[in-house]
Amino acid sequence: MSDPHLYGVLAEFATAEQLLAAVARARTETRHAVLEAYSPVPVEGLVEALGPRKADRIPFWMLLGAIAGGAGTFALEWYAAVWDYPINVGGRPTGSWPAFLPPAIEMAVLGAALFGVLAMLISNGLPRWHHPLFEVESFGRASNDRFFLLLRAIDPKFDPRRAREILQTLTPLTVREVRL
Amino acid sequence: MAAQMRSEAAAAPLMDEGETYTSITSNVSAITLHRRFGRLWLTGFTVALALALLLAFGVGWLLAMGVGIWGLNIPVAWSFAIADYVWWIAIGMGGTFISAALYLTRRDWRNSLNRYAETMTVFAVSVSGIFPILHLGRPWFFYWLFPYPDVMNVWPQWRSSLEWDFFAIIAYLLVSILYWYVGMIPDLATLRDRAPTLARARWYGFFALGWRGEARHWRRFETVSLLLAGLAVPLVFSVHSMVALDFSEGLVPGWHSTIFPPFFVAGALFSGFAMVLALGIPMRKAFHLEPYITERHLVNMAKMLLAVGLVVDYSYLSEIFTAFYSMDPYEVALAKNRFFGAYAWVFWSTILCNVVLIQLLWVPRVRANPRALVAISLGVLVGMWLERFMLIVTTLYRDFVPSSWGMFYPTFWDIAFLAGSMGLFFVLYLLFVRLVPVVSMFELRKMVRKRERELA
Amino acid sequence: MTQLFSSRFGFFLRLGLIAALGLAIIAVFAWRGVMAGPAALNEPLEQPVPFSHKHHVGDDGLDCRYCHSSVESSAFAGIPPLSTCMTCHSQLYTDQAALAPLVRAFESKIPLHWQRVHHLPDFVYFNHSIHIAKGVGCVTCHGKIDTMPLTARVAPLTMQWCLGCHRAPQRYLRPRDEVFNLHWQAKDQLATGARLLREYHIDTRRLTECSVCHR
Amino acid sequence: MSPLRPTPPPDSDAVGLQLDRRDFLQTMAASLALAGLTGCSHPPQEEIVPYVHAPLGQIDGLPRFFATALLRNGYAHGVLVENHMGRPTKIEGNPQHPASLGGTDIFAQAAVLQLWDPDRSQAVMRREDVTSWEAFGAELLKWSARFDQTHGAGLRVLTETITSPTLSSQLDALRRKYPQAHWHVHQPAGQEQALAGARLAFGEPVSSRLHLDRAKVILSLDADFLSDPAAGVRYARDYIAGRSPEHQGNTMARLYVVEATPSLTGAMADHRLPLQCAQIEIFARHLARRLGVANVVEDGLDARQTRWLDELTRDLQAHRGEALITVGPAQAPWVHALGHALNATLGNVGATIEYSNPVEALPGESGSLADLVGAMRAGSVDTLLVLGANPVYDAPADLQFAAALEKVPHLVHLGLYRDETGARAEWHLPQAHSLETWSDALAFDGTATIVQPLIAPLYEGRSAHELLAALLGESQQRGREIVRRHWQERLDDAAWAAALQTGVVPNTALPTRSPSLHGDALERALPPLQAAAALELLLRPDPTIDDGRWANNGWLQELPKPLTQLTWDNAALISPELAARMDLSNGDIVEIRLRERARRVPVWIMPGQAAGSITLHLGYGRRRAGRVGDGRGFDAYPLRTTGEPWCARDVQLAKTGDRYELAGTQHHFNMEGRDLLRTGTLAGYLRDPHFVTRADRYPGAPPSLYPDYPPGKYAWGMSIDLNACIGCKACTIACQAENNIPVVGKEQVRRGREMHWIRVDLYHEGPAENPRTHSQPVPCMMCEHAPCEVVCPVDATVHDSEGLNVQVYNRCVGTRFCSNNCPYKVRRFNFLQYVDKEADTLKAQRNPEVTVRRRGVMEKCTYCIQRIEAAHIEADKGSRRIRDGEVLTACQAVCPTQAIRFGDVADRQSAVAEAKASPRNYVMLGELNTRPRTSYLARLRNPNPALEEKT
Repeated sequence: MSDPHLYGVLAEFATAEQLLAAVARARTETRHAVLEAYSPVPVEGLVEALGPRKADRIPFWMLLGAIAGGAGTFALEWYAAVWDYPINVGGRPTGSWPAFLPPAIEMAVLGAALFGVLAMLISNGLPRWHHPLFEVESFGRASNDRFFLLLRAIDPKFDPRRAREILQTLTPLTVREVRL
Repeated sequence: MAAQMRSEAAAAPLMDEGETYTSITSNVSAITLHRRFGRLWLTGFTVALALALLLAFGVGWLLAMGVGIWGLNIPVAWSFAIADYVWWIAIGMGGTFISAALYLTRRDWRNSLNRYAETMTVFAVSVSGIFPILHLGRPWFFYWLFPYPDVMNVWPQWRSSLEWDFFAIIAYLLVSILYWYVGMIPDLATLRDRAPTLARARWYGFFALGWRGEARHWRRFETVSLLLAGLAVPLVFSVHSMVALDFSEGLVPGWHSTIFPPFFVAGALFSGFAMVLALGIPMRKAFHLEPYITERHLVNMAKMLLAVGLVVDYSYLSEIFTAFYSMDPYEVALAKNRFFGAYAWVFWSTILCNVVLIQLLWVPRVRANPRALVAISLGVLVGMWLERFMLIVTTLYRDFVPSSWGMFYPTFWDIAFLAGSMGLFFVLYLLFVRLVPVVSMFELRKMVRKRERELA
Repeated sequence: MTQLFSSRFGFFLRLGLIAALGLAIIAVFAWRGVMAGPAALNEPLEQPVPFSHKHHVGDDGLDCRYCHSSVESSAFAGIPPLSTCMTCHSQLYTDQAALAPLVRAFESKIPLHWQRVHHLPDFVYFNHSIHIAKGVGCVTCHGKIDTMPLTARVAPLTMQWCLGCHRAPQRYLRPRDEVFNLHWQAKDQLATGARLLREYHIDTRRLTECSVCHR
Repeated sequence: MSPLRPTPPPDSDAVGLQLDRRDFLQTMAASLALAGLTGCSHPPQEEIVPYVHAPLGQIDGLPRFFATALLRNGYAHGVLVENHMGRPTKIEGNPQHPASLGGTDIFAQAAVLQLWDPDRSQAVMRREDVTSWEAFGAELLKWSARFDQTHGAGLRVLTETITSPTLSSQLDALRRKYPQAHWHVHQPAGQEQALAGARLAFGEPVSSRLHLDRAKVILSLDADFLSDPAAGVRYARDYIAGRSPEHQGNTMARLYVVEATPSLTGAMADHRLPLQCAQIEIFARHLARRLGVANVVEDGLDARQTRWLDELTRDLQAHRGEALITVGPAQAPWVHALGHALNATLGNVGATIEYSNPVEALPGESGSLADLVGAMRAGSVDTLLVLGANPVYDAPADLQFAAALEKVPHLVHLGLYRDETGARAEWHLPQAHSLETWSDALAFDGTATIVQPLIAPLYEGRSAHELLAALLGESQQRGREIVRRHWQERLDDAAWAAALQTGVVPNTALPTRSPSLHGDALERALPPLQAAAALELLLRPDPTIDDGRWANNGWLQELPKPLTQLTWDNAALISPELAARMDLSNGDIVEIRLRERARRVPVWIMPGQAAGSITLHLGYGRRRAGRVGDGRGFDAYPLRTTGEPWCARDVQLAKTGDRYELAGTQHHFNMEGRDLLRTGTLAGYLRDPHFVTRADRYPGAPPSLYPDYPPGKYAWGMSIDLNACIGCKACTIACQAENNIPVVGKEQVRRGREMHWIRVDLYHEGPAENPRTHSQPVPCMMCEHAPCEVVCPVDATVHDSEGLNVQVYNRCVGTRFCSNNCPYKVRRFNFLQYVDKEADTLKAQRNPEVTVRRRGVMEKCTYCIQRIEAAHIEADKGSRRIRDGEVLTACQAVCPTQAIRFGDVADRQSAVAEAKASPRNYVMLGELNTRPRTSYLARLRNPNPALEEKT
């Protein structure tokens, strides 16, 4: 019965407060689980309002990056200077570990940064240059001064008509269907 | 001083009450999207481009002839190019510090400065990176500093501070680019959505990576920004310690000193802040950014400039003190040389710019006067370059063995490369102010949002 | 607002990036190939006279030192003067067309220009005599020369390759009197090598030092 | 094989002679293609070009050494020439030759570059047209036909000083054949005055031979015997032998020097008295009077000088028979005569000085250049044969030689270069280089050496022998036959071969004799006293380009003048007093006026210069020297006259206000109280042998954080004895020749970019009017804790197990941090492409055992690693140890006084270990804990206690 070409129903709001309220209502009234909220600024509490989600792994990935960069570099230095081609440089020991630290530190930082950004983009599903929402006329203001709530069609409890009715009650500026 | 700042921050608002999401968005993005190229911009760009071309030609000549086109010799085997390198990379530090350290300490006033400060960082670091490579006798082999499996089975020499610095520069450049770019994504999305033509929409849209401002995306975005800021701060400190070690690893009197790393960090902040002021104030005027970059911003910057300036002056003092306290004949001879030697004028000019001049900043009226601030900042920038020249040349030209003492005289190309590097920097910077928002829109919006909540 | 990019865009972009990466890697290897040297591995060079080691060594069984007379005493193994060739070829195959350039050169006293097969950069100072003295066989570097109708290089002659032996000579050493024997095989190379290492007083520590090959 | 053992020459015709030049250049192809580090493209395809017939006895790839002699002012300096595949590349002294004993002077080192100089004359020229020897031969036939009628009237031969027996016998033959022909000798910096002095004293010319090793007290009257053209190298060795307390039972010879302008000898003096040239004559008379030789009028010396004189006299009298008085070539004949008389009265003759018949061939009456010019003016010269000399450039100005040439129909010039004279000649004939010709020559003591060629003439050069043979119309005109025939009765084939191999003809030294003094003649000869003029001009041969003959030699031009460190130029040396008086500073141009002639030259303030003396060196301002030498510096010959060749009285000096940029390699001559170069007195040393290291902060080396690396098979180290170093800079140029060190040119030197791997530092100590001068050779210190290595990011400079601080050129990317971090500043950088990549002959000169460095690469002293490795390979082949002295570094081998010792410091028996064991041993900047392998032995002086406190 659900329309395969329907991506979801999108409601546009003027303020963050209205959006927050709408999110709350939508979840209580429809038991809707798959909602998405778009805003020009991060809105505190919005994520929690949208429902339970599994924690972000970004800090973990950055730690991993740091270890990979740092330990990796140090290991490489040790291998090169002690195992592969030991050379007497200025009478210093071949394994001059204090001198090996600086590059390791720099690479640790670099590794962490790279992993962090990648983790952020990937878990955000970015880059994604083509998206159904970009079809929507007014969605352009999501990056300016408008707030949007999207009820996704893939939600088992999704029913286009009902969704529209409820959203209408939330004093949105507009409500429209988003098609694939 | 920090306490004082906080109190003032509470007092006057950092942004006009009337500002809204819409106004911010349209005002700032208009600069990029709708503003015409002014005559000022065009002349500036032409000059910068000319200098950049001079640099390009110089590079060609250098590769054809060798570093001998500079005034280098034995004993003074380093000079302008290295001074330029240190000067530029130090300028970069100001940007990172303002945008990262102040972000961690939740200083909202940095929100109007961080974008162009970070940009300045990225370009300054890129420009600085040119010099260590060109400065090599055989620049085309610079990649030998990078550990890769080669048919010679030889590796870099990890004990050399130059090797450390090589990694430091790479890390610093990449991280600051990441930090800068990631922080720009939401604004790029804004430009994408407001672009007048399809072409420009695509252009910005490509770099916006399809940012839509979904709540969970914002959350992760914020997390990464915070953590990157947390990384950037120790990174810049380490980077400038490496730069310092490029010298202090040597045993030459005047270089062989443990004070160098903190000394260089302070110096870097000093010139960095100066550059932020010197760039920001004219830009603020040209683009009518007064609503966002208010007098308070300038005052705060001025105070920070004074603060680090005093730290720098302190390290001058302690250097001189330790020289005489050590009673090491070579150290003492060097110190005397700086005061009265052939390059004494460099030392005294440095003192004039970096010690005397900044004392004006104690005066509130001066702190509040944009023109004065620009003048002082330029003075500091000159002073910091001279300081690097002094550190390098007056150290090398007379070291241990009097028979090998010798003077350094710059050639045309020494000066051309310095001027050219400025040209290149300004070409990039002027393009930037035309292509991306010079003030971070979404961070200003956050301030509006904050106010809304305070009212609610 | 409208879609700025087709739904395929992302896919093709990623494809492009991967392709670029691949190209870069190929470029690097190509460049290394170019740097490797003028003559490719196992490919004979065009010589003024099609000299065959196979014939002279393999069939006639000439000793290496008959022509490469300074190999035991000098860095340079020695390329024979034309008079050496003429000791035989004033009688043998005098009418052969292939030998014409040789005879002409000998009579006109204008020497032949042989193309160098084994080339080392000028900053590398290889010395034949010490290698011979320490039991490194000809075949170890020059390959089965006695089977080559035209001479070709069989080893890359890179520093890495040199180090391969300098780091573990025992894997290649042979008794001095087998040095010129192209067919000698050790029963147990490692054991023999280790023994010879001691007998010939080879200072392995020094072998990997820059000063041994670079002046 | 020791690099210095001469290999027996095969049947001497085969000495590289089978190679005609074309083959030879082709033979080089293989090694030539190797020049320079590879750049960014793949290495070029190389060719190997074997011989058609191999030269006998040659082993491809191994250097060979041949004994021969090089000439300086006609005197033989025995050398061994290193020969790579038929290319002479390096010159070493011949240990068996009396004038060398293994060392050489700077000129011998530079000779190999002269051989390969692309500017050398390459073809027979008639006026401006290239022609051939055949054409000249035809012309010669016509002339000799004419001479046969006229008995040679109108034929004149002009040569430089000649010692060659073959050549002088040829000249005799010529005079026998053409009684009317005349032979003249012209040597710009010759020994005329000394010979004239001998004539005065003994009524006949004799050569004197000094035995400095036997003298305890030496007085030099303006005599720079350490740089004597004939025997300087040998004299230096002898002098130092007498100055080594360790080997002289804790005694040292004492040297007094009276001179007008500082010289190497003056710098070695225990007591040096700067006096104007004219005052030296007065001083000599006073000494003569005190020692009762000649009764001369008294004339005032000032108190200090008198005191000096008194103490000197006392010292001389106390050492009868072991004193020595030597007089310089610039002094008037009668001063020489006085010297002979003084030596006689002190009983030195036969002990510290000996006499023999003149070594050089004398042209006899009216054989001077002046006589020749007279004849030319008179129009009685119709054909002038100039062999090697260059009178148009270096004849005294008052002769106006060039003008006189107008009257000479046929001028024939045989010369290495088509120089000023060659350009004026009707016929210019390319002369073969000493390394290309057969000849013979005598050493200062008359010992004969057969000069043999190392290579066939590169160009169409021929020797004077061959030219004279042609003139004599002899059938055999090949150099070898001519020389061989001359020695026919003296040497059978075996002896000939032996003479060629050893480089000396045994027992040919001239017998010593004791000529009797003509005292009264001396009295009569003494001219009335002339008061010293306010200002006098001294003309001296240049320290590095001599009388101008070396002007086109880049090595010598760039070799810093020992006492000024100037390169590429000459300057008028003036005393600090004069400079102060006339407010002159270095580089100010002054006008020196001598009667009607004047020259504008820059000045250089010379500490120790006699107040009223201006020194100007001859040899610069060449007009036809070649691309290197043309227009360099300032020609001094216009100020030279036959009457006053060395010392012109009453000259005027005027400041012009113009300036000139001089290029020096050292700008600061004050040690600033740093203990880099340590000195002491003999007395102090005997009192406290360890005085040298008393003040050191750490006995031995400071402690280290790091464990030492296990010792290698050898521990290479060097010891430099500052007490033996005379600062002649032979080490610098020998190193340049051995290690392919490029010449950078004046502009680069001015920028401070000279490339010498071993420099000789110069420090003045004490009052500027008469300071003590010290020289210190500084090669790489080979620090065990090398600061340069730690800061190199690519392992381009690292240590090997035998303690060498190796520089791997091909790995160097050129950060130059190593140089900044080198406390001794011994590293040199190729700021530009300094090595000539074009000139083929220059490539041919280079040492194939040493990498040629390209632009952008750091380089430095390697302890001649190529020689170490060669010895290593030879020793390792036999599984034996390298013997002490088997490796000689280039600087060590050339050093006339053996001041440099090199070897295995771990081996207690080695010479270097023995030297380092001396209490005089110390290292430079030891407190930096760089642990140098190069150490120094402190310098000692042996002052006269009576004079010490007051000087």
